[in-house]
Amino acid sequence: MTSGSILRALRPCIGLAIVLTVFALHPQAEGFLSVFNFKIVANQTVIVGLAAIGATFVIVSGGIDLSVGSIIALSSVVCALVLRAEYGVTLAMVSAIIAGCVCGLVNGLMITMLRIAPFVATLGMLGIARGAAKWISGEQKVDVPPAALESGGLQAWMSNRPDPEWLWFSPGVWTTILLALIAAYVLRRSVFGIHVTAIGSNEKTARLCGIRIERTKIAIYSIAGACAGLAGFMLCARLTVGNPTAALGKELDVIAAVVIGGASLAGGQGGVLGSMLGALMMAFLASGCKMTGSATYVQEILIGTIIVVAVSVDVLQRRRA
Amino acid sequence: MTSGSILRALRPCIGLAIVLTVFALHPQAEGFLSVFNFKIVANQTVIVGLAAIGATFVIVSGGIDLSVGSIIALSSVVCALVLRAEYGVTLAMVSAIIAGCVCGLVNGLMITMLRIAPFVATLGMLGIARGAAKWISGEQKVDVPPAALESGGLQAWMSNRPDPEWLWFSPGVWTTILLALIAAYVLRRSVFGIHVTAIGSNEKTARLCGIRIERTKIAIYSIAGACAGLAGFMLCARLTVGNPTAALGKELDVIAAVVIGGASLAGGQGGVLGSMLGALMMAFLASGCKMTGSATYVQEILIGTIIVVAVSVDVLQRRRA
Amino acid sequence: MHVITLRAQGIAKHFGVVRALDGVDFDVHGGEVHALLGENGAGKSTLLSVLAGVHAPTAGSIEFDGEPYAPRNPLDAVRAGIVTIHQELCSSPDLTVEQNIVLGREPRVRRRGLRALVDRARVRELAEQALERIGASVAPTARVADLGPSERQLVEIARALAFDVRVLVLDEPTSSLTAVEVERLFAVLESLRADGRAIVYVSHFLEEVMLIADRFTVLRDGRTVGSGKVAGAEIGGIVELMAGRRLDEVYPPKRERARSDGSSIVFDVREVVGKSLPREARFSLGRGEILGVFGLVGAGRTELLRALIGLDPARRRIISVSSDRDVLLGGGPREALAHGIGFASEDRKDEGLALDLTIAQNITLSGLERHARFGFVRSSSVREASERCADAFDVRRASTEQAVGRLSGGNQQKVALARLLHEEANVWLLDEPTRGIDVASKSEIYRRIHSLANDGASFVVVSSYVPELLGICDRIAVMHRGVLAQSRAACDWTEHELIEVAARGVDRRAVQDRASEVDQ
Amino acid sequence: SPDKTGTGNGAKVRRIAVIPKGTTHEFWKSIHAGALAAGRELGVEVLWQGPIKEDDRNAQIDVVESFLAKKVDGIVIAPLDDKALARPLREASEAGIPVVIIDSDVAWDGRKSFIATDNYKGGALCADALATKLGGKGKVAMLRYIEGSASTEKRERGFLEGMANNHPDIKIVSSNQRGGATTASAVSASETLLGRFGDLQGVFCPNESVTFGMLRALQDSGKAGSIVLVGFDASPKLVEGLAKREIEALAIQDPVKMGELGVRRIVDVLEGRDVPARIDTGVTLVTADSMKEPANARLLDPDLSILDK
Ligand SMILES: Nc1ncnc2c1ncn2[C@@H]1O[C@H](COP(=O)(O)OP(=O)(O)OP(=O)(O)O)[C@@H](O)[C@H]1O
Ligand SMILES: Nc1ncnc2c1ncn2[C@@H]1O[C@H](COP(=O)(O)OP(=O)(O)OP(=O)(O)O)[C@@H](O)[C@H]1O
Ligand SMILES: [Mg+2]
Ligand SMILES: [Mg+2]
Repeated sequence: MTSGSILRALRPCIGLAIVLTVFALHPQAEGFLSVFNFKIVANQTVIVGLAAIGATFVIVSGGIDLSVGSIIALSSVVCALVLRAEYGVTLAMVSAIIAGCVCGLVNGLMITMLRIAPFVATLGMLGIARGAAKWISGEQKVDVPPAALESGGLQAWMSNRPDPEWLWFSPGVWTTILLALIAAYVLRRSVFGIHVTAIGSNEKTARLCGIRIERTKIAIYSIAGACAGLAGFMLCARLTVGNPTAALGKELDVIAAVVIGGASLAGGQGGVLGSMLGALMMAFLASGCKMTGSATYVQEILIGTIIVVAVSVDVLQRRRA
Repeated sequence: MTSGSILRALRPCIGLAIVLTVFALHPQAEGFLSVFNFKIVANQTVIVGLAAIGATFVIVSGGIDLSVGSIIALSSVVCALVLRAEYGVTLAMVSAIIAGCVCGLVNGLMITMLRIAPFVATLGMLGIARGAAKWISGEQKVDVPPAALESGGLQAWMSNRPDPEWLWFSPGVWTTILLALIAAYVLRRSVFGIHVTAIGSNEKTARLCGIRIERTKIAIYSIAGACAGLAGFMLCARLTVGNPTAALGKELDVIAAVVIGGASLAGGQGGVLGSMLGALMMAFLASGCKMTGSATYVQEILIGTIIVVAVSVDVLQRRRA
Repeated sequence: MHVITLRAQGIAKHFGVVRALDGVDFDVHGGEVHALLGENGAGKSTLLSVLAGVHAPTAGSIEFDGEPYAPRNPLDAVRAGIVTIHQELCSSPDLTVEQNIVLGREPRVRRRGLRALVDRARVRELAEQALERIGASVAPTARVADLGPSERQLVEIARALAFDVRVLVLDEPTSSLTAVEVERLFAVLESLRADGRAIVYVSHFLEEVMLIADRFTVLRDGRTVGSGKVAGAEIGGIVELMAGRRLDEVYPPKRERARSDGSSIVFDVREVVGKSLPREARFSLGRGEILGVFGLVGAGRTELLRALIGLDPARRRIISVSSDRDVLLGGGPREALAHGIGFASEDRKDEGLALDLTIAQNITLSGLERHARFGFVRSSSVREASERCADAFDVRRASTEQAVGRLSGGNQQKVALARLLHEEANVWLLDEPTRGIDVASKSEIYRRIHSLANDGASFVVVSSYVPELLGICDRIAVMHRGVLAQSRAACDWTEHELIEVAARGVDRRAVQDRASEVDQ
Repeated sequence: SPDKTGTGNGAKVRRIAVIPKGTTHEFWKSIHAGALAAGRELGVEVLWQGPIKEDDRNAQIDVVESFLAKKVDGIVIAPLDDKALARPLREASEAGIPVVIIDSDVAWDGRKSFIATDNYKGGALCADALATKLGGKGKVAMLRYIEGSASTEKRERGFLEGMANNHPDIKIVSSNQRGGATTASAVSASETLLGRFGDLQGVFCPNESVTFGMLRALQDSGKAGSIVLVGFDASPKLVEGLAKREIEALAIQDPVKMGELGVRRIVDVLEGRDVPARIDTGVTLVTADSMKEPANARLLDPDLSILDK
């Protein structure tokens, strides 16, 4: 019983360990296990990782969010526009988060008020947010002005060489780690988190126990939107450009990370740290494939296979239990 | 009672009529209502339409297929490779369909044997098929040799000016219409089709009634794969190129068409002809937006909105009933 | 402490055309246990749902402590101190026992700024107290998914007791509890009563009711038909109130048939042992015979039928059909159907019907191939067959092309049964065939079963409703804790005996066995 | 968006469709600006419409076809694929709509003119620039764009063959990695490439998004300026990098001219004048030293103000 749930929690770790070992032993992948590469991979995980934090809440509550990629693009544009208007990095970050949060709020309202299935509602938002991103950007990449880069230190957020060198990881990575820890704690220990799990586990029970389903769901999708918004800010920091066509299809990467991390799309199961390991595993896999000089298709096939293997191992485990 | 279900069937027609009327009245959209444009739009609907035929079966059975786009790309590459090896158009078509069917079969096996949720299984296939397409194409688009174009008449399949002129529509459009009619009939009237609906409506009941769930599901996903394969062939005919990066994200267009056409992602409801109307509506919308010179983002926002509106009207209707 | 009073007046609740409640008066006071009684479908659970804020009543008013009480959602009810243990198991399998116990009312960390967090020490304390109070030895940290049904039921009772309750509402709480656990629960109820709390208690076990309740109210067809003090009342009288009508009007005339001889045995169950239930079952069915199976909720009757038809995996299963040869029926319903064994599920919404399909499709679903040529269904043939079967069960319909989801419950049930007719089953396994349908429909179904039996079909009828079994069956067997006892002719049973055997097993020894088993 | 520049004397204004490969790159904005300027001067209406999904051949065919239905007078197009666009363009031509190709060629000889950069030559020029800077020897890498993009593949081939033929001592350590379709994926690919080959001395990137991705990765790892970066195309960010000598050289095309000549030539065709079959708009290698020259400055920072009107 409990051994099963420990195994379950360990699964993404084991997967990650396998990926690390395989590439570490690969003769072509020199430098794969270097601390420098680890730093780079951590930085590359930030965007999917941040979005996956929110997506974990959505998926544990039994929902799905397909609009993540579009929201990331929209917020990256919002961030760049705010910077171009010279309002400073902090306000840019806040605006990006708010933009994402509003999209998520609309998702939540569609799902609870109009009672549209999450898949359909967020599929609609996928088009709407992407279109909005192109609209406000004038269908153009929005360059962050050099002034904002130098003074405010937008780039510093995602730099591989952080400013006080003892930070070691970029502030973006630290933000992700911190947020993931908080979110994991919230999901496991807060009233809200337990309600999220209860809704995903059995919505009818949750309703009978007096949980405010609508309010909770709206909060869940808003959080997911805010996380995607923060990811959009990080993307803007990494590229120093707000790009309305960025992050196309990222939603599927995010869902894959969460699923590899042990969540069930049926709801009720999954954890933020697992999702982080899932995202990290995908980033290491991508990095390893590039290191060994494999073609991109190898990476695509591998990730597809890993999704299937991870989930079928889970199904087998549960069937045996 | 029955009036409700008629309204339901009429909904995509009404949606289509609204789109047609709006653009017909638009001063900028000269030529929108011309027969020529209708011919063109019909041709543009073929690829999503063919894939939506298979996807309707999947969605009516309560499943989902995210691998459609990748399968289309894979089959288009297969088709082009077969033509390059000078095996003729017929064999190319058959190979494309078989390639798609095999992917679908694998989807079906993962879902029934490994008991992976359709979303996850086809998400895996999305990566695998896309990778495979890049792999067998040598990471390059595969040009169909001129010989095949001239003699075999690959292009003729999707030409706006079909060879015997009295055909009026391209053979691709006729194929889609024919296949849609057959599929609609199969879904409504065949033993298999009723079993598909029963599984989507209530899988437990279907099991109780002795329906072979596993076998039926495998058949459903194989059919969906074969339809996507045929769509890949048509894409290759339209482009005269097999392109491994084609049809990225098409799966969501296909699902949107089916959902706009009146299917419910919960299964049990939906029809092939509705899906066709949904696909046609999206194509007319895209065409109208181009005709009026609207920016691409207008179209993206409109399609997103229409998905939400179509489904929320449905939800309202059902709640009132 | 002042006296609590909850008073409902003229409560009506309509679901579309179904009048689940149609003018109910009910009240309960602090310091008493008030039993709510009635047949299946009388409206007991619906009334409790209204009290719990799940459903808003169509008409009527409720007064609580002298103030109007109109909960908009379950939380309102819980906040007012009215806590309900619902009939169906209702827990979150992915949460732990302690999380379930405090679900919706989590104690929060007191410190400023951390109010969003759950106070885990307090949760543990509350959970342990509540579990201890009912004497449940369940680990508070166990995941509910890993628990059995009886432990889950205990968790739900613990949930109700974890907080300060003023009115405790229990809807069939003992259905899956062992005798010892029932005793503990009663002790808790006693102490709550002594404490001045009000308790509403729903149960089909009238003996239990006599033991614990102070007053009773009987519902029939959504109306209050009687109430009174338990002291001085007789079970017989209460049963009469519940039934409210003379049985011979509802049931077809008794059939004149002898106990079938060995030669005409069509369905011989030598042995069937499921994964957990049933534990032991052995019976044979003659041609044209109707065997009733009675038992308390949770006795494993449903599992017996499911194991017979191969819907659930079984440890051992030896069955012979038409004294032909042994079949194992491992192939599931499909194989059973091929042998002429049909099954109608007790839960028609969840399992019995595909609500999106038409009446015709539902009736012919298991035998569509018969109407097909080259894989396509001939609609004329389907229509003909389904009209015939629907007519045989008198399904009230506009047409057979109507979606089944639009029919009333009774008519839905008739469609589910009509399917077996279409299957041309010669052995019908019926699980609660008349659950939740009106008397007229019931009566039609009874008559239909009789005429089919006269034509040679054999039946196993599982029911929780004793008069029905007595009214239509040739023989009746009782299932007790997974063991199916020897059957007796229906005329050799009385209602009392059936209930007694179902509750205690075939003899006293069985009860002692059970007690010692629980103690281990 | 349509841009009306009617002559006002009641004559029907000619409508020219200009179809880019996408709508969000600076490159296409410049082409749009050039086309609009020419259209305004010649008194024709320029209809600008790109595919909804960038790099989606099928979507671009959709655009061509809707212009057919709209019966425009001429089409100027940058085809996403040399084969795929041949059929719809031939159909346009058969319907009496002349077609002028810009940027990338199409395998169809019915086009009236082909106005573009010589991409192969551009790639070779970049090879020379990189080799010269490295003194004829050293380790370099090339980070490709996506699979199946013809113009960048020509640049890539020009670069590889230029190196192989003229600079045998330059070792190409990696040439099979791809930056992918988005800038973000280009940054990731660049970081990994830089991490993998610590002793890299030079890099070539065949388009704007990959060059920019590489520039970001170099800046971030502190290697900008020490590893020689030669890229293709311009954008404000790349020009900034060039000025700071983080980029050694950029191969610059002349998109404004491309758009302008596209419209001019189609009007020539419509008015019955002869047009040359091939017009090379030239490719210029710009370095930090030569970027201030007026001709180059115009290329690096084209005047796009016409788009805002
Ligand atoms: N949500 C609903 N929609 C339609 N009908 C309903 C609904 N809930 C209950 N009913 C109907 O209302 C009637 C009363 O049901 P209820 O569950 O209250 O009976 P009960 O007395 O609790 O029976 P049991 O002893 O079987 O639990 C039944 O006919 C039932 O079918
Ligand atoms: N899926 C399930 N999860 C949890 N408990 C279950 C489940 N299915 C059945 N049970 C419990 O198992 C016990 C046996 O149920 P079963 O349905 O066999 O009883 P039964 O004798 O058929 O009674 P009835 O049909 O009147 O409910 C019951 O206590 C029931 O609550
Ligand atoms: Mg009840
Ligand atoms: Mg039962």
